[in-house]
Amino acid sequence: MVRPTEVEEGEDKAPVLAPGHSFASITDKISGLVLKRPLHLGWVAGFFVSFMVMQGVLFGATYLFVKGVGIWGVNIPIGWGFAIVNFVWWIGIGHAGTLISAILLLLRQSWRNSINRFAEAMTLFAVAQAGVFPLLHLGRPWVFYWLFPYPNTMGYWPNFRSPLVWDVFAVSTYFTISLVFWFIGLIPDLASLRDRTDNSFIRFTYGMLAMGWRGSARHWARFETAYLLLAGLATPLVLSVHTVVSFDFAIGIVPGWHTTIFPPYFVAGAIYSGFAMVLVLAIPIRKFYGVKDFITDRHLENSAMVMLATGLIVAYGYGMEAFMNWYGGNPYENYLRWARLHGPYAPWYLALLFFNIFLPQILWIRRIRTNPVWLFLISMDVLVGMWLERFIIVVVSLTRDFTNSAWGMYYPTRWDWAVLMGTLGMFCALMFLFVRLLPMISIFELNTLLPEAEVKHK
Amino acid sequence: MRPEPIFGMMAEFDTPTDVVVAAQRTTEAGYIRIDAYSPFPIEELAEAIGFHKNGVALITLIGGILGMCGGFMLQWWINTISYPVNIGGRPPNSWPAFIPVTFEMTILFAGLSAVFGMLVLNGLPMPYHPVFNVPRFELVTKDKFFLVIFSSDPRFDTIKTRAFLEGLGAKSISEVPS
Amino acid sequence: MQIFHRSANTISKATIIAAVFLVGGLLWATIQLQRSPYVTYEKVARPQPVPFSHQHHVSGVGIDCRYCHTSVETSDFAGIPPTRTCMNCHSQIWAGAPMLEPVRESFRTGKSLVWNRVNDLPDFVYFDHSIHINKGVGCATCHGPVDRMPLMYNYASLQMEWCLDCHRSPDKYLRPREEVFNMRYEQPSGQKPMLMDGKVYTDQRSLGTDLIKKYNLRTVADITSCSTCHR
Amino acid sequence: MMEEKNRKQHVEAVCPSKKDKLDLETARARIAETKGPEYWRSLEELAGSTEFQEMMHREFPKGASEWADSVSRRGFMKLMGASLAMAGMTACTKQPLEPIVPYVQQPEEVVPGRPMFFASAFSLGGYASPVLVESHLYRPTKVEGNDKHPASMGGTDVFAQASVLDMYDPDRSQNVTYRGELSTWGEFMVAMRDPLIAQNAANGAGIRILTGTVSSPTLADQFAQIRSRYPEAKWHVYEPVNRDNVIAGAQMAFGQPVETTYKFDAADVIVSLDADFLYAGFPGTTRYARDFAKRRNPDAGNMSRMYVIESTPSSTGAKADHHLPVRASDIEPFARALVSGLGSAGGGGSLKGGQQKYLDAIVKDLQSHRGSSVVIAGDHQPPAVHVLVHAINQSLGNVGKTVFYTEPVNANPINQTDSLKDLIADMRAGKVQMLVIAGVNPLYDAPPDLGFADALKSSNIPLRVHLGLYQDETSQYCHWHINEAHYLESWGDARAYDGTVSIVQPLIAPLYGGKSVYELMALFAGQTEATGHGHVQNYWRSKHTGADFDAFWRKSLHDGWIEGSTFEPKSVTAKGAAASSATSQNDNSIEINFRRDPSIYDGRFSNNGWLQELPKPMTKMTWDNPLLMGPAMAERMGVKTQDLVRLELNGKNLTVPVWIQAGHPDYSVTCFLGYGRARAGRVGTGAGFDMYPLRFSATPWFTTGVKISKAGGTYLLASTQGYQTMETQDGDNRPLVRTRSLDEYQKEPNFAQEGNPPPELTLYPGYDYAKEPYAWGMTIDLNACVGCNNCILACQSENNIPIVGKEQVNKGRHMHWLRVDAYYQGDRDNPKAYFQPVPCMQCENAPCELVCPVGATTHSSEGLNDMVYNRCVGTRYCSNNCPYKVRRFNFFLFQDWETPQFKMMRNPDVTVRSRGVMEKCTYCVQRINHHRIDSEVAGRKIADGELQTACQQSCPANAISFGNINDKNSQVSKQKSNQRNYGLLQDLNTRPRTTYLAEIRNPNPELEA
Repeated sequence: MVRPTEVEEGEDKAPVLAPGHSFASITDKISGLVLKRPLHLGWVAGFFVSFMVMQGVLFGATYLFVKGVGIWGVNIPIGWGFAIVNFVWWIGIGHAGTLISAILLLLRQSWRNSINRFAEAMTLFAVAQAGVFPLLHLGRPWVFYWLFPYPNTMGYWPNFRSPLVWDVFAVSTYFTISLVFWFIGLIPDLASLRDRTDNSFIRFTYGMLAMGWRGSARHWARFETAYLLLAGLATPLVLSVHTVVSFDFAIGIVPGWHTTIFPPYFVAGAIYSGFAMVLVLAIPIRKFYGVKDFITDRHLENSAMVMLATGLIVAYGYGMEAFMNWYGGNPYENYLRWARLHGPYAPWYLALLFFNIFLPQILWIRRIRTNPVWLFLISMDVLVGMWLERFIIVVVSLTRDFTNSAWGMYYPTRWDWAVLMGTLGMFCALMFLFVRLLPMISIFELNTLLPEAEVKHK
Repeated sequence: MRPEPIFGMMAEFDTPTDVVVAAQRTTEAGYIRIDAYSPFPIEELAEAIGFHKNGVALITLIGGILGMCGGFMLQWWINTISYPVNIGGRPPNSWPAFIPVTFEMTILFAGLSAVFGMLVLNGLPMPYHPVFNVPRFELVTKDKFFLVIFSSDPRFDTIKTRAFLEGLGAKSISEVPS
Repeated sequence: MQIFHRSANTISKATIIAAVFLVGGLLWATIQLQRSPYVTYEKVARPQPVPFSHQHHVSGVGIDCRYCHTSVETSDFAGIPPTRTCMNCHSQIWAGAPMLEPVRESFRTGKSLVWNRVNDLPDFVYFDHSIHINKGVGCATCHGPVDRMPLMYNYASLQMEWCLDCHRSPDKYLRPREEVFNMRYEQPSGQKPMLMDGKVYTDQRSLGTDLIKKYNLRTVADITSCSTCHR
Repeated sequence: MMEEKNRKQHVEAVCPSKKDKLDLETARARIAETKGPEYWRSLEELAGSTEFQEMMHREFPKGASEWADSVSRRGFMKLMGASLAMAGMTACTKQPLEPIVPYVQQPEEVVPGRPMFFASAFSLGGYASPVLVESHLYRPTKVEGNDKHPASMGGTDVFAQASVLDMYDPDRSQNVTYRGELSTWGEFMVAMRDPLIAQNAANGAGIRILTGTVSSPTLADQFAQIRSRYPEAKWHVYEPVNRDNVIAGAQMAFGQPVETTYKFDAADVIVSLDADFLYAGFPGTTRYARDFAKRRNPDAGNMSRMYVIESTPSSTGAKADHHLPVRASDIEPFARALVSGLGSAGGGGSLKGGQQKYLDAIVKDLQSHRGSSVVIAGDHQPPAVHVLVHAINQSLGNVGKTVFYTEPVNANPINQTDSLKDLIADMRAGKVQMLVIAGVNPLYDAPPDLGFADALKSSNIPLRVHLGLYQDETSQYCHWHINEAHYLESWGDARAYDGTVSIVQPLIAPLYGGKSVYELMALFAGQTEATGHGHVQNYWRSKHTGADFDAFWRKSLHDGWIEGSTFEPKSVTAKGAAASSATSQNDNSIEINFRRDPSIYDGRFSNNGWLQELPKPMTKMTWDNPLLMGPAMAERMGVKTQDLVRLELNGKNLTVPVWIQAGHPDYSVTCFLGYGRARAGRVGTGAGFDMYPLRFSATPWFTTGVKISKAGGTYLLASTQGYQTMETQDGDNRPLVRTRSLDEYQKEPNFAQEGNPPPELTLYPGYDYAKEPYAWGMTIDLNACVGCNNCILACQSENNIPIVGKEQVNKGRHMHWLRVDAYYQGDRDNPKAYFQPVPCMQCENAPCELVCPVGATTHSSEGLNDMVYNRCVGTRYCSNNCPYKVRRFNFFLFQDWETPQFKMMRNPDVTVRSRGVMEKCTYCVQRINHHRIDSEVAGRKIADGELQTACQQSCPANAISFGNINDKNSQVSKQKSNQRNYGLLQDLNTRPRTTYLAEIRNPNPELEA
C-alpha cells in the first residue's frame, strides 16, 4: 500500500503527512502546542471577543426566563422560529466530526487521523450549542424534565409517539457517545502530555485525566477494539440522529414538512455544513499553529470533495422536493412551492439556492479546492446557506399552511439574534480553550502514519 | 542485607520491530508474565506477548441487547400497562413509533459498555504503577518501546533475566523497583 | 517518573464508584422528597383557630358527616359549616368554654372563622364530591379514619398517582352506597363476609366488580381521560 | 327574597371553594384601601412612568421595546404573576397552605360550588336585552340570553356578553367626588338640599337633567314626579347613536312616533335599505337573527331571499343574496324609484347605471311576495327614506303580517339633537342653575358645532352633577361626580324592542358602592325610599294593584319579564308621501359615513378589553377605527391599508389611517365612532381616533364634501385575519367555505361531500367511539351564521380567556379560542362575503396529540381533544401541526393574576392559564362534566339540548348544534346526516368532530343572468 507520507506515481496530490517527521518530532510538536507555546495575544483577544459574544446567550436566556418566550418572533401560526432553526443547524454541524472520526476510520481513510481530534471537539461543542435551544424554546423551561421517563408522582409519562421525545433520546445519546469516543481517544495523548511537562501541577492534572495510561500492549489491544466498536456504533448513530431531527418535520402534516425525502437529505446537509465548519476551523488553525505538516492541502482538498458530493445530494433533495410537490398534485404542497419562489420569503429562498447549490460548484476546479482562502470563503457561504435552508423549511412552511385565514409572517426580534450570536460565541470560546488545553491533533494516531510504525517481518 | 524486592526487569527498544521481535523471543523462551509498552497500538506486539483475545466485544454485544430490550419494553409497558391513553386515535402499542427510541437506547448502552468495559478490563484508572518508577519509561509515550518481565514470573531471576534481555539487543535495561 | 502514591489507585477507583452512588442517591432522594409528607402534608395536622376534634364530634357525639358538610351529596364542594352550625349546639353546650371563644366571636361580629384548608388539591384539579359519594366511594376511603382524628390531617398524599390508583381499578375500593358514611366500615373478607342483594361476598374484588355494574361506573378509559379531572 | 339575599351579601358573600379563594369582603377591602383615582394611578405609574421605563432600560438594554407594549402594562406585577404561575402550575412545587372561609350564616338557597342563575336585562340605547346571569356565590360570572323571553330566545348580543367585564372593571369610578376630591353620597345629599329648596321656589326653572335614551317605566315615572314637583324643570335626552331619523320618519308618516318591528320568519323577500339589522346595536337584533336564520334553511323548501342595498359593508350585507353597494345619499333615490316601481305615489327619481337592473328585479320579487316581504331602512337614513319604506310596506300589505307598529319603546321620543341644542342654548343664556348629567358623556360625543364643551366649561352653572360608571371627559367639568352602579349591581327596569318590560335585578352589592340613576332621580322626585329596589317595586305596585302582588313580583323576577307588558300592534294610517330631503349629490364629491362601532358602540364600551379586542365582523380589526375605503377609490388616491390620510370637513381636520374594504361603495368612506377617548381608562384611553369632531349636528350620519388627501406616513392596524380570500395566488381555490346557489344545490345536493375520505383510510385500527355512551360533536350551519361575533365573546367569558393588546394581536398572538373567519370572493368592488366560525375541530385523528412530547393533549374516550394546561411544557409543536390553527399560546403571562376584581369575575370551573402553556377550545368540557355528573347522580343520561356549549347558547341564529353523535336522534346527529355536512379540510383525514353545513345562497335568477 502507499504510505500516507508518500504519493502515488503520477498523482499530484499533497501527502497526508509532510515527510521528514519522526515519532519524537510529531509528539514534541503537538504536545508543545499545549505545553511550550507561550500565551499569544491573538489567542487572548480571540477568546475574549468570543466570550463577550457568548453573553448574548446568557442575557437572552435570563430575559427569556423572566418574560416568556414571547420576546422572540414566534407566534401563531409560526410556533417555531430561530430556536429550532439554530438547533437543527448546530446538530448538523456536529455530524462532520463523527463522520470523520467514525466512518472514515471504518473506511480506513488514513487522512482522517490528523483532523479527527478537533473535528470531534467541534462535534461536542456544536451539539452543546444545539442542546441549548430545545430547552430555551419551551414555554415553561422549568419543567423540561417532563420529557424524560422518570418515575413521577403523576403516574404519567412522556408521549413516545412524539418526535420531540425521539429527539431527546437521539441527541443525548449522540452527545454521550461522542463525548466518550473523544475522551478515550484523548487518554494516550493525555499520558503523553503528562510525560512531557515539567510543571508538577500540569503533570498531576493530565496524570489524573490519563488515568495512569502506560501504553501496555494489552491495554492497546482492548483500546483498539473499543475504539473500533465505538466507531461502528457511532456510524449508524450519526445517521439516525439527523434522521430523527428530520422526523420533527417529516412526521408533521405541515406542507413543506411532510416529506419522506427529509431523512437522507437532512443527513447529507448535515455533513455538508459540518465539513464546511471543519474547514472554517482547520484553515486558520493550521496557519496560526503552524501545523501545515499535519493538516496538509490534501486534507483541505478531500474535505472540499466531500462538500461537493454532499452538496450535490442536497441539491438533488431540493429538486426532488419541488418535483414531488408538483407531481404529487397536493394543492397545499404545490402552493408552498409557489410561495417559496414568489412569496414574501422568495429572496431568502433564492439566496439559499445560490449559497448552497450554485456557488459551491466552483469546487469542481482543482485550483479552488486547494486554495485555502477560497475554501474558507466557500465554507462560510455553505454555513450560511445551510442555515437558510433550515429557516426556509422551519419558518416559511409554517407561514403558509392549510387555512388561509391563519396565514402569518415571522419577524425575528433582537433576542432571536442575540441567542444565535451567543451560541456562536460560546462555540468559538470552547474551541479556543480546546486548542489551548488539549492536543488538537491525535499524537498516537499520527504516529501510526509514520513508515517507522510498520513492523518489518524478518 | 537483601536487595529490595523488585517488580520486574525492563528492556528498552528503539523501533516497533525490535520490541516485537524481542517480545516474541521472550515468549518463546517460556516467559509468561511479561508485558510490552509502546507509544501507539501495535497489533503484532499484543500477539507477541501472547495476548490474543479480549472481552470488550462481548461486553458491548450484551450491553447493546440489554439497551434494545430495555428501550422497547419501557415504551411498551408505559403505553399498554402503566397508563394507556388515546393519542390521536393511535392504539396503545403503536410499536412503529417506538423504534427510534429503541434504536438509540441500543446504541447508548452498547457504546457505554464498550468504553467502561475497556476501562475496567484494563484496570484503569491506575495512576500508580511500578513501571513509572523507571525514569526513562516516560519516553513510552514518545518514541521508545519497552518490554518488561515481571518478577512474579516463575522463570524470573534477576541475573538470568537481565542477561536474557541483553541478549535481545535492548538499548538499555533497568530494574523496576516495586 | 512516578507521580502518584500507591494509594492513588484505590482512591481513584473508590472516588468513581462513590460519585456514581452519590448522583444516583441524589436523584432517588429528590424523587422520594416529592412523595414525602413534607411536600404532601400527608398525615400532618394543620394549626387551626379552634382545635376542632372530629374524633370527639364523630365517634364521641356521633354526628353524621352531612350534618356539617351539607352539600357533599349534591355539589362538587362538600361544604364547610357556617358558624351558625357550631352555635346550634354550642349556644347551650360548652357555651362558656374559652376554647370556643373564636366561634362565639365570629357569631357575634359576623366575621367568618378562617380555617386552614386540610384536604387541598391544586387549582387545576377539579374534584367533585357528589359523584364519588353516589358511586359508592366512602368518605374514609380518601379521608381516612376521621372519627379517630383529634386534629384533622389529610390521610392520603392527594397526588395524581394516588387518585389514579382508584380510577384505574375502582373495584379495590367501592362499597355499597349505604355504607359510604360509615366510618368503621370494613371490606368483606373470609372472616367478615358481606351480604348484598342476596349474594354473599367474602372479598373486596368480587364486591367491587359487582358494584361497578350496579352503579354503572364509567369505564376505566373514561375515568382516566385527562378531562375527567383537568379542564 | 331578593333584597333579603342582597342584605346577606352585604354581610358576607364568601367563596369557600378552593376554586374561588378570594372573598368579596376582602376584595372590596383591598379596593377600598386604594381609593378610586389613586388605584389606577398607582398602577399607571408602575407601567407608564418614565422612571419605570428607564429602570427597565437599565435592566434590559435591548428589551425596552417589549416593556412598552401593552401586554406588560403592569410590568412588575406580571413578573410576580410569572413566579406565582410557576408555583401554581409546576408539579415539582409544594402545595401552599390555603385558608378556607365559611359563612357565618349560610343563605338557604346557596349550595356552595353550584352556580345560580338570575334573570335581568341589559339595556343599550334604551332597548333591553333580557339576560340570565350566572352567579357563583353571588359573583356574576357570565351573561346568557333569557331563553324564555321572546326578544332573546336564549341568544345575546356582544355588548350584553361583555357587560360582565364592565362591572368588574377596576378603572370604574369608585367614589363620589366633589371638585375631584373624595366625598360621599351623604355629603352630596346635604349639598343638594339648599339648592333644591331654592329651586322649589323657582318651580325648578333652573333644573336641567340630561340622560340617555330611557325606556324604563319607573324612571319615566320618576321624571313625571320631578315635573310635577318642579314644573319648570327640563328633561333633556341625548345619545350620539340615536334614532331621531326613525322617530321623525314615523312622525312624518303617521303623525306619531310609532315603533316598527318585523317578523323576518314570515318574510320570503327581505329588502334592506342600509339597515344592519343582524348586528348588535340594532333594536331586536337577537330575535331578528333567529327569525332570519329560520328562513335560510335550503332543505325546508321556503328559503327567503335578501337584497341589501348599503353604504358600508356590514354583516347583514354579507348574508345578502344580492348585495348592492351604493353611497348613503343614493339610498333615498333608490327608495323613491322602488316606490314608483311598485306603482304607489311619492316615487319618481332616476337611478344611476347598474342600479336599475337590481331595482327591476327587486320590484318584481316584492310584487310577487305581497304580504310576505319586508322592506327595512337603516337608522341613519334620513326620515324621508323611512317614510318611503313605510309607504312601501303599506302598499305591499306587509303591515300586520311581517311589519308591525307599536307604541314607542322610548319613554321620551323627542328629537335628541334638538333637545341637546335647547339645553346648550339655556346653558349659554344662564338659565341653568343645576345641571344633572346622568349616564351620558356629551363632552366627548356631542356634535362639535353645538359647542357643548365650551358651554359647560365657560358657563356659570353653579351646580353641575355627573352620574357615570367612569370618571370620564364630562365628569372633569362637573362639581359632583356620583359613581354609578352597574346594571348588574342595581335595581331597575327597561323595555325590550317589543315593549316587554324586564325587571333589572342586581347580582351583587355595588362593588364600589355606586348609586343607580333611580336613586339619584329619587332625590329630585322627592321620593323617600333609600333603595333602588324600593323605587322599582313601588312603581310596579302602583301598576299592579291587587293582593297577589308578591306572587306577581316573584314571577316577574324569576321569568325576567312582566307578564302582558308587551306592546300590542296598533294600526296606523299613513299621512301621505315624503318630501324629498336629500338634495341630489354630485357624484364625484366624496361622502363620509359615521357609524356606531361594531365593538365599542358609541365609545361607552371603550374601556372594555373584550370588546376592544373583538375582531370587527368585516375587517377583523381590533383596537382601532380606521377609515374604510373602497378599492377603486384607494387606487385612485394611491393609498394602501395603514396609510395615513387627512380628512377635511367644514374646516375641521383629522388624520386617520385607511383600511381598504372590499365591497365599499366608491366616492364614499366610512368611519366609526367611539374611539380616541381621552379619559376612558387604562384600556380605552388613546385607542383609535376620535371621529366626533367631524360629526356635525346637521349631518349626524353622512355628508358629502369631505376632502381626503394623503397625509404621508402609516399607522399600525392590528387585524386577526391577514388573508380574507380562499383563492391562493397560484390559482388554487381552497374549499374552506363550501357554497352553492340554491338551484345548483338542488341539482347537486351532495357537492359538499367532495374529498371526504373513507373511514378505513388509516394505517392503525381506529378507536371505537361507538361503544361509548357519549361521543360529543358539533355542527355549524354556515347558512345560519350571521357573523355577529357572539360566540367569540361567550367563549371568552366562559373560559377565562385573556386579552393581549394591540401589539400582540398584530404579532398574531390573540387568544380567542373561537374565531370567525370572514372570506371575500369575486369582484372586489362587490364581492360575496362568507363567515366561518372556527373552534377546535376535536379531530378523532388529532395531529396535535401525536406530536406533544409530554402527552399534555390527548383524546378523551368521548372524543374530546383534551388539553391539560398544567401538563403543557410549551413546545408549540401541537399548534404547528394543527391544520386549523385553533390553538392559542400564552407567549407572556397574558392573564391578570393580581387584580382582585378579575379574580372574582372568572369562571371558577375553568383553570386560569399561566405563561408558556397552550390553550384551546374544549367544547366547554367543564359544562360537559357538570351535566354528566348531575345526570349520573340522578341515574339518567344527558338529554339532548340539556347541555349547551357557551358559543351555542349565545348564538342568536341557532347556527351551532352540539351534542351526542352516538345518539342518532340528537339534533347534532340529524345535522350531521344532512347532505350539506362537511368537515373542514376533511381530505386530511383528521376526522373532525366539528363539521359545517355548507352555505347555500338564494340569488334571483334574473340578476344571475
